[in-house]
Amino acid sequence: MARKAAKSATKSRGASAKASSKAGAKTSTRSKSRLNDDIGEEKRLKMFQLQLEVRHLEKRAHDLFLQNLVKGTSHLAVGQEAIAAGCATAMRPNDYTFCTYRGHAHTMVRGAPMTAVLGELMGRECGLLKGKGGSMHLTSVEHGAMGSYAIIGAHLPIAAGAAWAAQYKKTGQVSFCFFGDGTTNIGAFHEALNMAAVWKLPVIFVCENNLYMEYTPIGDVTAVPNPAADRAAAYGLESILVDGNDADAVYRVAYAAAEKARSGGGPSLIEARTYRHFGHSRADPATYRPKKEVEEWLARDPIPMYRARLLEFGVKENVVSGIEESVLKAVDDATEAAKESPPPSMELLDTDVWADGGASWRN
Amino acid sequence: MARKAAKSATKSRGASAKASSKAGAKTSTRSKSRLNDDIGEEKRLKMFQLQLEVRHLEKRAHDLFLQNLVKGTSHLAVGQEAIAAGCATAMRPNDYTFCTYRGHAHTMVRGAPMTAVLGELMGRECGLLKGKGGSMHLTSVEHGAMGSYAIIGAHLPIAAGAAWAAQYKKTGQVSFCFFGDGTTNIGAFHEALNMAAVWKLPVIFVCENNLYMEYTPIGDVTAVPNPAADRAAAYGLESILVDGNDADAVYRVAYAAAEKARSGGGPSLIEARTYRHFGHSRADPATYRPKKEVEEWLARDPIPMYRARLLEFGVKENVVSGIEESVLKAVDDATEAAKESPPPSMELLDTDVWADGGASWRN
Amino acid sequence: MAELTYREAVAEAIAQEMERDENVVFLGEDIGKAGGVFKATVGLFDKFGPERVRDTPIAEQAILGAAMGAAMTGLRPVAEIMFSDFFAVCWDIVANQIAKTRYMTDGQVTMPLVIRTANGGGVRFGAQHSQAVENWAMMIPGLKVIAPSSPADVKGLLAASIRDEDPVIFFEQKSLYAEKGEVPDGEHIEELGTAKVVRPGDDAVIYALAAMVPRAVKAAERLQAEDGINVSVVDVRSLVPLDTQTIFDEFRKSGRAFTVEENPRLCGWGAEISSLITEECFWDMDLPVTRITTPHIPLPASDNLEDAALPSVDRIYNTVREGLD
Amino acid sequence: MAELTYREAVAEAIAQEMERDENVVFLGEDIGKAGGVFKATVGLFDKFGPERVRDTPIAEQAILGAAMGAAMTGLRPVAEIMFSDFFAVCWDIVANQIAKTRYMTDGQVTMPLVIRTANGGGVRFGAQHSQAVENWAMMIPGLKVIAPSSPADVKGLLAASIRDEDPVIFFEQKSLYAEKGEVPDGEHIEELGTAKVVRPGDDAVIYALAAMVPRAVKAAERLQAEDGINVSVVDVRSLVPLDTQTIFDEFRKSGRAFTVEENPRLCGWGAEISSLITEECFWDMDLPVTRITTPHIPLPASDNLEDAALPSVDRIYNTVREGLD
Ligand SMILES: Cc1ncc(C[n+]2csc(CCOP(=O)(O)OP(=O)(O)O)c2C)c(N)n1
Ligand SMILES: Cc1ncc(C[n+]2csc(CCOP(=O)(O)OP(=O)(O)O)c2C)c(N)n1
Ligand SMILES: [Mg+2]
Ligand SMILES: [Mg+2]
Repeated sequence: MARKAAKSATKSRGASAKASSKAGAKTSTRSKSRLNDDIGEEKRLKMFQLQLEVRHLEKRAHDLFLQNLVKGTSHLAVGQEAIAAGCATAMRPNDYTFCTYRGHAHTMVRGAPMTAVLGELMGRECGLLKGKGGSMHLTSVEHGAMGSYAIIGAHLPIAAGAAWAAQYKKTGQVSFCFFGDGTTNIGAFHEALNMAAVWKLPVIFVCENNLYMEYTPIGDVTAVPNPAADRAAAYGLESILVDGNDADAVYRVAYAAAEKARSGGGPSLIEARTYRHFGHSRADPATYRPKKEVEEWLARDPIPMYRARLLEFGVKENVVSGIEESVLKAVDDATEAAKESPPPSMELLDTDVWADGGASWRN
Repeated sequence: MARKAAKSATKSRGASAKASSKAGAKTSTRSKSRLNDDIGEEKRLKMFQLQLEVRHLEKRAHDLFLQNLVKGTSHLAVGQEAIAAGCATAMRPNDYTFCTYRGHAHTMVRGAPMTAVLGELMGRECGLLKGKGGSMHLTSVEHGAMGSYAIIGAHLPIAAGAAWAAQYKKTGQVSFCFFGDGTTNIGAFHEALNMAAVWKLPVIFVCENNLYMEYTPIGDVTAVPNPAADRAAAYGLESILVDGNDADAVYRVAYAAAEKARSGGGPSLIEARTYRHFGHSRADPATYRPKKEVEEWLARDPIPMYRARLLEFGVKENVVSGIEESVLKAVDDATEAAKESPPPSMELLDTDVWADGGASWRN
Repeated sequence: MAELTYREAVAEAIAQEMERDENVVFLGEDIGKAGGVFKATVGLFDKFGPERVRDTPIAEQAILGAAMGAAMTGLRPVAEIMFSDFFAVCWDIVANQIAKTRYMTDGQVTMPLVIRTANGGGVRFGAQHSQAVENWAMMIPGLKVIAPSSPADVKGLLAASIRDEDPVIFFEQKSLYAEKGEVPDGEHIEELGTAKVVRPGDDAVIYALAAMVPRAVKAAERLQAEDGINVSVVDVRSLVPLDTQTIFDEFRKSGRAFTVEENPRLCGWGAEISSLITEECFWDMDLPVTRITTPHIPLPASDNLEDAALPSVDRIYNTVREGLD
Repeated sequence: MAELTYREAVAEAIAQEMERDENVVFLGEDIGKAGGVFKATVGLFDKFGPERVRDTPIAEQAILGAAMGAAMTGLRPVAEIMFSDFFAVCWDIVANQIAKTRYMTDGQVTMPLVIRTANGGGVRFGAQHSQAVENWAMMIPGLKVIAPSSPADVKGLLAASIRDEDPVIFFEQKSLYAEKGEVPDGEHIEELGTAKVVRPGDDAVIYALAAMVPRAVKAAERLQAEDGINVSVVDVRSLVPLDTQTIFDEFRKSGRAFTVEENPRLCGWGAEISSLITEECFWDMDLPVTRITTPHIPLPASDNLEDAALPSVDRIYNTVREGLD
């Protein structure tokens, strides 16, 4: 199982798809051939599990916020899980992920433990960053999650830089960079895309077009209908538009782009259309969105759609519900563990400004 | 004469095309019809004169630099005159020009006196900015020359802002913004183009593609062959590529773009291919350029080409050489006047940080 | 007098000036239809319409470039940079263009514009959304720099900034947006370049800014109540122009001063005021000026760490008490 | 010992480190084939090839973003920002990303990179190409800040910066590029965080940086020759980490100090040193610390105005002499 290949088969995520693999073997021949296509059952079950993990952890974060246990801000990716799941499944364990404040999903799908993710949102010592970074900066270098960046656009050139190092060292690593539609209008987007294209860097820019910047419809502030895809040509790149609510579709374009990047073919720019179910951030009820639009997109919720596909392809109901239950349990366990963790030790205040571990600016 | 329409029929530019207008009337019918086409004789003579003024003033600046009378740096537009002349001739007197450190040409063609231009390069009190700005910041607000900007990209959004004011006040003014090929790779380019397109601002972005950033060929650092034209589509704009060594061709696209902007049609992005005869700046011998390339472009020098066209269209040799002589004389006079001007008064050091005329940061 | 929140005072000041002068226009991300992410500009879009209240793309250079170009050509734009941390993506337009153009052009260009921004920490947003960066602006010649601590000052100083002919960087304090205070009805204008003695005292003086003002006042009250020490608190309000008269006058009463800054340790406005006092009031100094600042670290996100980093009432109280011992 | 120019020392330091460690890579605008607009990197492209010496587009955010991403993943990039004024177009990557990421990630990320840049005035380039912006960097927690005044220090401190595990902003002085000096042959490494007493003296001390160091030395020589006043000159060299030990030790010899800064008046490193001395050496102070700075104005372009704006030997000489009167 690809899941295993990731450095840390995380304990806090109890769910395992092992049994399900066998169950899959008993499906009818026709379904089986669809299930075991270029993607295959193993990866599909993984993608299902990843989407569920994100969904439930994000909803839990929302609950904890309402209980005032998550402070500051948080930006949920509920509704957008298929992109994180599809891309992560196309990655190799040593590939890099660079994402935004809306990055819980992208950090988790690389293998960061749920407890550490929730712990960071709650400002606890068990947090991924021991509470020093907060929800907008989740990072787990050991899992290839190279950081969540809270200033729009900044991480695009940084992701290109990681790709440059991989190219220079000939490691075959690919750098994935996730950002929103609104980000396509800022200068750093342009600079990063151009340089990546000229240097043929192994970096994949994934624009998650959820139709809104914060509260403003992307169409109101963008000169082209498809903010990323319609600009690919400005960097000599192919225009790629994919259904961001279909993990399989995302997986396929991400996989192809990664292959291309690894073989020296340079960067790709992928636009994945999707929708966020919650508001922009914790405090936003998202009332600026037309009811009909919301309804249409809720009807295209990636998780029920994917579940239906699994069943249609012959995966047994009990396998699917087994994953569902184990994910829920894992989220519960992680919540308890995070709640029990103390606030960060006060010593952390003055550590790790510098590589020597300290924070002194003088002798 | 269109020249006259400009607020300041500058005295220091002795040349006048008045007499020549009469001479033009005597040409043969066929030539006359070509001369009196959509552009017409008056504008053509103006464009010839403007190109000559830039050429000779720039060469003079170079001489003065070699005599150590021009300090700091200077960026000559010799070879690129047709763009400045063509665009200025398409402008109305109250239109705005925003340009770069390579902006002597653009400032002069709007009517800034030669003495004041040279004086600024020489750091004299008679300078356009009384020596406070220097060669990279020529500005003559009274002539619509809204400044020369020395940080790549900055003036694109600023030019859009002036266009926004014109749009808001419904003045019918158009904002022209000139920049180089290398500038198309910086973030501010992207931000300005997108916002101008979304807001349908009356701004015309003119990329003077002289094939090099400072010393690096533009193709080495740009993902598309035509750095501006190939990116117009990313902002929903038409791709416009023009021969930047042909003032008539430049005039035509600039005029059309201005008409469109004035009638609410929004911005344009024009790429004009050209070549600089000198190095990037005062100290650069430009040895990085292939000899053949230099020769080919010198053979396409815009000024002899335009001169030949005037004659071919029936303008009399004595009219043409009359303009040539008067321009040379004007440059000589301006040089003498600037040389006689004293260095800036020391009081200027502490003036005009603030609108009250002063510079105090405390009471 | 009406009781308004700090955020309501922002909208009221802008509305007052937009009503008075149709050249005042307002632009920024989500400031219009949505009323701003801090709800500080609610109602302006409905009142003044999309021509005067313009939602922009996420493009801070374009926002400030547009403001500058418009200011140069006859408008009086108010631009919002959502968080002051984002100045870093458009610093060129602020520091190299807006600030310098009048001087470089020998006064040919006038730049009447205001950049409003939400500044400071205390809201658990982490290191990229919590910085106090007044000193970034103070360092740059050609910028006026204002940071009010109360709703009344927000209204009076923001209106004055909009009327000013020079570029003003107007720092609103994130952590104060919900605070209430009495605000004069009708037209209310304060003077830029004036500090305000918010609490008199002659044993020592504390210079504070924005969120640090109420903290300094609380510390002063405690010093009075618990230790009988009578400390003056000066709300600096205007970093440029700086009211050195009030600053020095208040200093000379006791010869003992403390500064309370939210920005990190090095090269803050506290260092500037400390140096100025040393230079110009040396012979009146009874004690060295002591700076109370956030340590020189990026701001951490968790409650306890962030609280420990920012100057607190306790820290101010303790530092002053020990300093005067 | 060989005599090298300041600019040659730059290339020599980079070459030394690139030879030693193949993870050292170098990028910037026109730095490769053309050898840099200040000719400070001539020869590196030929020696190390286009894979390690990369010419970039005009895209400072992309340059520093690339450097940062590469530093996070195993390389040790040296990036050039052609003029320090251009930090304003990429300040986010410097101040919000490079400086903060190690702290925010609780040390998960290490950031061994150097950003070299040409800083300062005196060459008639006008207000957008002449700024001394060391204080921009010093204000930001998480950046080390170095500014050498001699070819030997360029080599030793640049090499040390490249070996350092933290991000270093390395300010080269435009007006010193042509200056010559003795430089140790072979491997030469200086220590970051150390100031240098370049001239001993016990009547007063002048703290100076970069181009101001030779000017301070000249003023000190004149004070000695004309007035018999014996002034020490400290080349601060390293603003972060700051060598407060040397700074205080030298101060205590006389209790009288002057700072000479090229940056504009407000919130410079001079204010920081002045405040530190007041805070920590108050009872040793014989006189207030006097700051000699460029006035708080954008830098003008013409010879006479620029010369009048920057601290000159005369101004230093006169200020110190009058100050000690
Ligand atoms: C430079 C900068 N400007 C503005 C913001 C404030 N901001 C945070 S998220 C956001 C909207 C981003 O929209 P998009 O890129 O579509 O991402 P999404 O939130 O939809 O995932 C904005 C404007 C910021 N963080 N950085
Ligand atoms: C932000 C910024 N980066 C770099 C520079 C240095 N620089 C000045 S001119 C120039 C080349 C510009 O090339 P291009 O846009 O083609 O204009 P040209 O000089 O050819 O007219 C560079 C890199 C600058 N002034 N500003
Ligand atoms: Mg979005
Ligand atoms: Mg060019």
